[in-house]
Amino acid sequence: GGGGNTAKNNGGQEELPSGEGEPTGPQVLNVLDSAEIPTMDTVQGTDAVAFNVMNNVFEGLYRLSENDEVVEGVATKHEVTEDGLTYTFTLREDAVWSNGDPVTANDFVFAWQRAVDPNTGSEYGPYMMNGKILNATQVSEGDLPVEELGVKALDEYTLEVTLEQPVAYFESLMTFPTFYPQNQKFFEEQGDKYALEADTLVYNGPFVLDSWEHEVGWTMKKNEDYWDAETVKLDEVNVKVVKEVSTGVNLYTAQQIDISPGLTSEFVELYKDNPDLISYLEPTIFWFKLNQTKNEALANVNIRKAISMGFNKKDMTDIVLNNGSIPANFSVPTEFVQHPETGEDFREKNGDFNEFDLEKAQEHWEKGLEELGTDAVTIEILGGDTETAKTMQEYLQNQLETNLPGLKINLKEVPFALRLDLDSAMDYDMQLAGWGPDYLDAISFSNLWITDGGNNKMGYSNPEYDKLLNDVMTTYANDPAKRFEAMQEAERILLEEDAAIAPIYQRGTTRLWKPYVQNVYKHNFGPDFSYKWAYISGK
Amino acid sequence: MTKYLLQRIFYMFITLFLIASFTFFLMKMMPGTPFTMQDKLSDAQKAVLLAKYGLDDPVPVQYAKYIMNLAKGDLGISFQYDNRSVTSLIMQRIGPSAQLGFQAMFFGTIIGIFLGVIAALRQNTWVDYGSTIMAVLGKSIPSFVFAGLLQYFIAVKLGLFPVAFWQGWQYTVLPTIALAMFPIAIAARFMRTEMIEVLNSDYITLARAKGASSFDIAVKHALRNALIPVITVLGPLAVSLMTGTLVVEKIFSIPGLGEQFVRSITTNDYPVIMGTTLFFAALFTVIVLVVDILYGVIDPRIRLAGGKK
Amino acid sequence: MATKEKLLEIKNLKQYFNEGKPNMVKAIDGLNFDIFRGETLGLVGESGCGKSTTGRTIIRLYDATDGEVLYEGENVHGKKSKKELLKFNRKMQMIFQDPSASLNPRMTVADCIAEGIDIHGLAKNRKERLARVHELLETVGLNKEHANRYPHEFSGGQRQRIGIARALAVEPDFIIADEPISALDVSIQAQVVNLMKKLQKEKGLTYLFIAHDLSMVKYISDRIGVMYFGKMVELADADELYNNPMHPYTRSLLSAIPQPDPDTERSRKRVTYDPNSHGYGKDELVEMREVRPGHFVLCSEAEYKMYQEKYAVK
Amino acid sequence: MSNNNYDKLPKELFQPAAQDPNKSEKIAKPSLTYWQTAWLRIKKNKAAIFGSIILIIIAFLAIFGPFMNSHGFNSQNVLQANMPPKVPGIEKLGILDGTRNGVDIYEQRGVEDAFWFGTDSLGRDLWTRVWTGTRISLYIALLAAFIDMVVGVAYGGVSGFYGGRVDNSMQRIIEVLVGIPNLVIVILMTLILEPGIIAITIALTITGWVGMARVVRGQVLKLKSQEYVLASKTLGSTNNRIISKHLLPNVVGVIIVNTMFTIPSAIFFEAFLSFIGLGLKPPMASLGTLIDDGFKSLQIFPHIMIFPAIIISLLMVAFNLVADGFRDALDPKMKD
Amino acid sequence: MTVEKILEVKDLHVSFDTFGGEVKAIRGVSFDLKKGETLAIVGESGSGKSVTTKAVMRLLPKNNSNIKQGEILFDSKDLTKLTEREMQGIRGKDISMIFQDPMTSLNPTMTVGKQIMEGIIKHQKLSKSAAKEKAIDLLRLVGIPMPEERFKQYPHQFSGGMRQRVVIAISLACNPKVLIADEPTTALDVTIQAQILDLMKDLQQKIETSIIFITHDLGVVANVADRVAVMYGGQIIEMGTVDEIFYDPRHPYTWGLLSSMPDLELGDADELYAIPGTPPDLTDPPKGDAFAPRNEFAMQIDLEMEPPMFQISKTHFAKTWLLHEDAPEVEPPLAVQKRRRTMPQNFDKPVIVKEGV
Ligand SMILES: Nc1ncnc2c1ncn2[C@@H]1O[C@H](COP(=O)(O)OP(=O)(O)OP(=O)(O)O)[C@@H](O)[C@H]1O
Ligand SMILES: Nc1ncnc2c1ncn2[C@@H]1O[C@H](COP(=O)(O)OP(=O)(O)OP(=O)(O)O)[C@@H](O)[C@H]1O
Ligand SMILES: [Mg+2]
Ligand SMILES: [Mg+2]
Repeated sequence: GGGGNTAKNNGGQEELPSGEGEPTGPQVLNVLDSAEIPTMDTVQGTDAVAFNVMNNVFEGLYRLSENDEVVEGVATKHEVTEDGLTYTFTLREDAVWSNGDPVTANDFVFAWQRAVDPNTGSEYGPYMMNGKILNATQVSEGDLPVEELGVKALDEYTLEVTLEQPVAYFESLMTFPTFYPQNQKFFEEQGDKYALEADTLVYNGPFVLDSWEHEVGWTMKKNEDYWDAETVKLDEVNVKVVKEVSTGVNLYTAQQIDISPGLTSEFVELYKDNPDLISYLEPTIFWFKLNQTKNEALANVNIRKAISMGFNKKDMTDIVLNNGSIPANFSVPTEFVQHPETGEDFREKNGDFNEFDLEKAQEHWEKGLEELGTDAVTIEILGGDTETAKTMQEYLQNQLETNLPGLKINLKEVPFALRLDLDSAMDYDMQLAGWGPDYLDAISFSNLWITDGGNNKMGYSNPEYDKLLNDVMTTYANDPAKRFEAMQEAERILLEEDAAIAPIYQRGTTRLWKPYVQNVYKHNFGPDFSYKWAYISGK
Repeated sequence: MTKYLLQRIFYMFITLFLIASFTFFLMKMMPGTPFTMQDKLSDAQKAVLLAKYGLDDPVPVQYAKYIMNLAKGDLGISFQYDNRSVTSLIMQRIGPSAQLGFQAMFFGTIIGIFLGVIAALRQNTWVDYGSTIMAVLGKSIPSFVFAGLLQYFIAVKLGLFPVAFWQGWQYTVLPTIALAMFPIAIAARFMRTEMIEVLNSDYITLARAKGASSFDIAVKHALRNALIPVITVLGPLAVSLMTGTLVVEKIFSIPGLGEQFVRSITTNDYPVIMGTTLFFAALFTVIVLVVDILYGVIDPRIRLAGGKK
Repeated sequence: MATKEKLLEIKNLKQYFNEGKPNMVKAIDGLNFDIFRGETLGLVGESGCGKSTTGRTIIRLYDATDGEVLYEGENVHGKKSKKELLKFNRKMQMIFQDPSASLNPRMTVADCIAEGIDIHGLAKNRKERLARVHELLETVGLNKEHANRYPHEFSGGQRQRIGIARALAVEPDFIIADEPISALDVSIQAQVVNLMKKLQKEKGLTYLFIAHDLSMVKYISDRIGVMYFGKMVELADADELYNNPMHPYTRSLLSAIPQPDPDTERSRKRVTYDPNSHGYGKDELVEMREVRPGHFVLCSEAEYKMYQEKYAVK
Repeated sequence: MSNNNYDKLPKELFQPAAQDPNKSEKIAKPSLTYWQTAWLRIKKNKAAIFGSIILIIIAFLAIFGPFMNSHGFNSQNVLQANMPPKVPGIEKLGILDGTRNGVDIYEQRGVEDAFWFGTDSLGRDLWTRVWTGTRISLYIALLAAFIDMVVGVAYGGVSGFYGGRVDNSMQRIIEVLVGIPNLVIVILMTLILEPGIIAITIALTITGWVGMARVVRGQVLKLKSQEYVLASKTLGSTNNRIISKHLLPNVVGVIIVNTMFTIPSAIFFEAFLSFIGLGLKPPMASLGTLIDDGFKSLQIFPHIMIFPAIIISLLMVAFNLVADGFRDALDPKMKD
Repeated sequence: MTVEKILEVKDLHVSFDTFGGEVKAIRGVSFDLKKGETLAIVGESGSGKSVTTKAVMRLLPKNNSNIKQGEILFDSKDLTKLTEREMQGIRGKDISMIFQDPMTSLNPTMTVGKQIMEGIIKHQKLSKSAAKEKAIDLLRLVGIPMPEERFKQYPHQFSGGMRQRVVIAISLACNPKVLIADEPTTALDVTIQAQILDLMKDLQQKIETSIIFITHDLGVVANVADRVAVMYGGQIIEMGTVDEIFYDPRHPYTWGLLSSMPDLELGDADELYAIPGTPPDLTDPPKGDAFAPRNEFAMQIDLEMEPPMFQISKTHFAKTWLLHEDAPEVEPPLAVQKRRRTMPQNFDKPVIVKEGV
């Protein structure tokens, strides 16, 4: 499984108000977030709320701009050795912390070392760095001292990073909060209190955290010392914690906030004629994981195909979800990554697999049942316990039972933690799960299904698939086009041949968005939004 | 009295110790880990993290450590909220919950008692049935429905009170009303039953014989005598209201303890679960004791009996 | 007095409530007396002097603080097996002060009366049980039709008779009657007293009869004990006590009895009792002393002499 | 009185009359059994009768309602999702006429059928679902009442009756039970139990009775020194007998009031259990889960929540009216 | 005897609605009360003594009782016609009452002082401090030692006799014109009873209160009463001065009552006399004399016709056919014969009273 809570996509970017009009009136943006910031320590951050704030008050080597374009941050440029293993970054000299200290190469070294230091207990540090940055794995497991990590300050403004193997998307990785710098001197001064309050932190981003009232909200103010302060138009961003969608919508209706939370289908229905309604696609896909080890029926490829094709995805996205989601007939999302040479979308070549097709599904079903020598199959669906998940599961249950005669579906809806446990133990038949990327590369999705992979947990194993993925990581590491195509082929095997998973939909989000909010850039991974370029026009 | 108090406090500690122990072991049986990214971490990484939080010790060792820290008054540090002490988390959150719970209890009890008294005085008239029906509705319609309706109609449509948040007394009005429905219902029902009985007692007839007005009789004579069962039920209810209620806090975006507690359970934030549980339990046992003492304040006859077990 | 068989011996009985607390009450404080088989011992005294407590302690409703109660020579108090307890419960019964409070409002009369029968397994089957209930109802002057009704449907006197039937159901030898008639009107009082006397005659019962109404006590009792503040102050044959009251409290009590005769009432003089009038010295031994045969008074040595002189048997 | 003519009375009338004093020894009231009296009293209580009629109607519909139309409780048709309620025949009245904001949704979507309570977000007929759900909720109500009556009453009775050390420990046990977070226990239960009625039953049994136990204890503490209890003791009653025959029947009043509070709590507790996966197996529904479901679309499709909410309220009002009537009727002391 | 009548009850009928039917608890009760006198009411349990007095106070339960007929004249006002609010002005001030069960008549959660002050503040419009002084005076007056301390205590800290005196203090707080005492001493022992009776007499002398005194204890009646009314089955069946009732009773029920008492002087007769049978069913009162079924002297006419009230002297009335000129002479029971004397004021022969009493 995997929550889609760390990254989002920009399918309908053009639908967000962008670049219309000049900044007018007070430059104050009022928005919501769904929870308290769990931490402001960049190496400890794990969730969307924290990443979103961090992205706006800190800055890494690079920064994501419109359409997830990687643009200058603290670094102005970098060089890569031919083997793709050593990166040398040149840092700008006018970047400063909000206490006046310059941002130096050592700040990065310090932060990255902390991130993999087992004593820090960071979750994302090892996750993002292990296997990529030299010695990260050994350091994080306590087998090597942190100084052995492949990152060095050559001088105040030059940073050298050594990798274990080439990482095609390394540049975009540098925009991720785990790789942000930290001011060592300030950190040591604060000791235990570091990052606990707005004033026990120093900032180097377009904004500073001006006030932070725990559980209630926080205010970001323009950082006048930011090297690109000129670009920053907003004076203030007020964020309030609201956990209930209906409350968020009510606040929007009462003109108290400028951007609503993601709407549920009922609210989309209610506001379907409202001009403020916008929706966009995220790179998060939901699918059924079909466990081939527990239920004999699911070990049968025909049964799996029947299930994959056996339910109406369109009705589900358009009527049940009704929030901008689209049917998924694939395992790598649409509008996520493009061919490095032709620039065409990942989906363009591969197209759709296992679309809803009642006849075909029933054909496979008959065949499968015949092979199993039975005429009735009972399958349990392990699902989530959120409101939407429940409706969805009931819909899917009904669809499958109606479309595939002889199939009996039991729903098991359990809390998230329990679901993960059952997943690890492979103690389920079929599981409704989703996945969102942590870096801007298709491999974030493709390597889920390698044999015995940490996320496979459904007994899927195809040597062909494993070989392709191995090539992607080694042989083609420095050949982006080949690498890309190999992953496309892998997807075909996964779905067309093996029907290893049954994709359901790619998630979309629908919000109410005041037209005067301009140039808020939305991202497909890491943080949700950048306010650096945003402004208010014509409120 | 002092002896009695000391004894009760001694029992309180035993109770708390038992609760702490049970909860501790139950938590160890909960599925999942406290790590947000448990599905993305490799086993080696998880082992490192477990070691860091001392979760790789054998359970009895963890238990002993926990109890020792507890004895020192140290509730530990949250896993979810990086580096924040459980005590500070609870303290941050308890304010709004307590205020809200208190207000709801206060107004709810007063209104409920009022309804109950009226119903008893006008037994089997439409006033009585009306108040019964109100009380029953207050109990049979969940508070989130009230909360949702109030927010939509009173705040959004009429704009009389703020939609959500926690920034001043105006902000407390709607959530207080939503929460108060429950104490109103309970107070009204129990009050009515008890009041009817009290109103039939000899000393009420004597009060009437003195020429006391109906109001004086209800307020000065009957009320206090009918209060005992009401506070028996409302005491524990007060604790649960004042330590936070998930739905109302969520709907009105109030930074309260209830929401945090539920989240700590779903995210396996052990120190917060334990801390909040103990906090709640301590409050509960204290309230039970206070109710017992209140019995004596309300009814002086019980003050004497207070010494008896 | 012919030699009589002692049915019950009460020895230095004490009952303190809330012992060890500031609000301790010494409800009875060192009682000594015997009850003979087949007699009625009346117990009178100021309200709150411990009469009910005495009765209740004898029948084990309270655990005595000190002292013993010997029933046919066997101690009633102290640890007892279930069987022994049941045995005592069968022999000793109590009629309670308040007839309406002592009947469970939600039990039919038949069930109230049959409770003892059920507990002691005195009936083999339902038919026999019912027959027993009917018999008892008739004994106390009620009829069969009453069996299925509820206590509140009866008048006070009838309720008191139900209480008596309940006590009789287990065929006891000894009955403690705690103010069985106070709340009733004269005519019903007479009915109840007649019934008790009749039963005593027929079944040889022994009574401890507690009451305020001294004329009624005198009528029913063979001997009378007068209590004051947890202590017995005087104990004598009924007539003897009325004719020769010795203790000043007894005299005060007798002088306060209102007579149903307006003329006497107009002229009656009341004697008041002042407990300080005795002027006991610090270490003077105040105890029950037999002034005349069978007539005991709580007094000091000096008073004893004085009483003996004054009330010498002529 | 004064218009009697007392002057000319025949002398024979002044002959002594034969008397049988025992003849007059009769009880004023007609002889009725416990249940007959209770029934007479209930019959006289208009509110209780009204309440029972509502209960009977609800029970009838819960049993037969789902068969009154052709929809199954899980027949989905997302094309007919969220249809407003429509009852043919009363369109003219302007209610239940299948319109939303003045638009006839049935006409708009070309739906021929009439859904009396409308449909939910998956196009399932709410009439059928609501009445099927009512069955479950009625079961929960009865179950909760049963647990309350059995466990809570027994626990409170024993604790209050024995008093002293027993009471002290039993009360501390209650405090411990209340202190351990319910949610933790329930989540642990999801590990070992299949969702369904049994899981609900067990979950309810764990703590559902605590409130009742406290209330009963208080009452028993008060009652146990009543004279009739003492009287029974002198007869040699065992403690069990005293508790069951003497104390509990006299606590019926508060037991009934308290049960009326337990029932709605239990109904919503079941919805909460369903929410975390321990309640009913979907697509089963109860009134509680239907209300939970409907709540999120209250602003847009109010009908989804309103019908189950009305039924639950009616149910509770009816229960309370009947319960009050029962309480009065079961008390033989009540003169009235 | 031309003393002012302070209270006059005329032909009072009270009934209760119950499942068993309408209980006709009071069936035509008439009496009057003169200034400064004590009227004792005796009679069988359930004969309607308490109901009569509660009707006067208008304190009958609201939900199932009603005054069917009759007038209660007080100060030339008919109390049955007053509103609840007007009654509140009379209760406690002009007419006050001591209830049957003194032990439960005090509010357990209110200090004794406050309970006494309540009526004073309400009726005499005194300030708090003045009321307090008065309350302490009253406590002293009813013989409670250290009234200042006792003032602040709660009822449970008082002994039964003291509580009784508090109730009396409350009822006397506003110098009522009429004091109704419903079995005030039943639960007390004779010494305390005697103290209380003395106290009431004292107070009566000081403030000329009229008292209605209900009791079962004929000794008490002999002690306190000026006049006595005997009730049976919801009616007054005999009424006269205390001497007339004790020394020249006429109604067989009164005879029964007087004979039922054991006599202190007399030795123990084998069995006490008890009136056989039980009181009449008031849902369906007998056609003739309600007492007839239990009356050993009953005549044919008793079963058919309700007896009228006969007047024996100016002050003595009895409701029995035995007083009719055609009735045979009967011998009252021995106990009555023994106390009987001739009353000088008696008429030559009983006369039928036509217009009530
Ligand atoms: N359970 C108890 N706890 C504390 N004190 C008690 C208890 N029972 C009785 N007492 C006290 O013991 C004393 C004796 O009470 P008891 O009931 O025996 O008096 P009594 O002689 O029967 O009086 P009465 O004539 O009023 O019935 C009283 O002072 C009473 O207050
Ligand atoms: N609230 C009531 N409802 C129905 N019947 C009542 C009510 N109160 C009194 N009665 C009936 O009225 C009759 C008279 O009762 P009342 O209380 O006046 O008797 P009493 O003469 O005071 O008897 P006691 O000497 O026992 O106090 C009784 O038959 C009684 O059952
Ligand atoms: Mg007593
Ligand atoms: Mg009375």
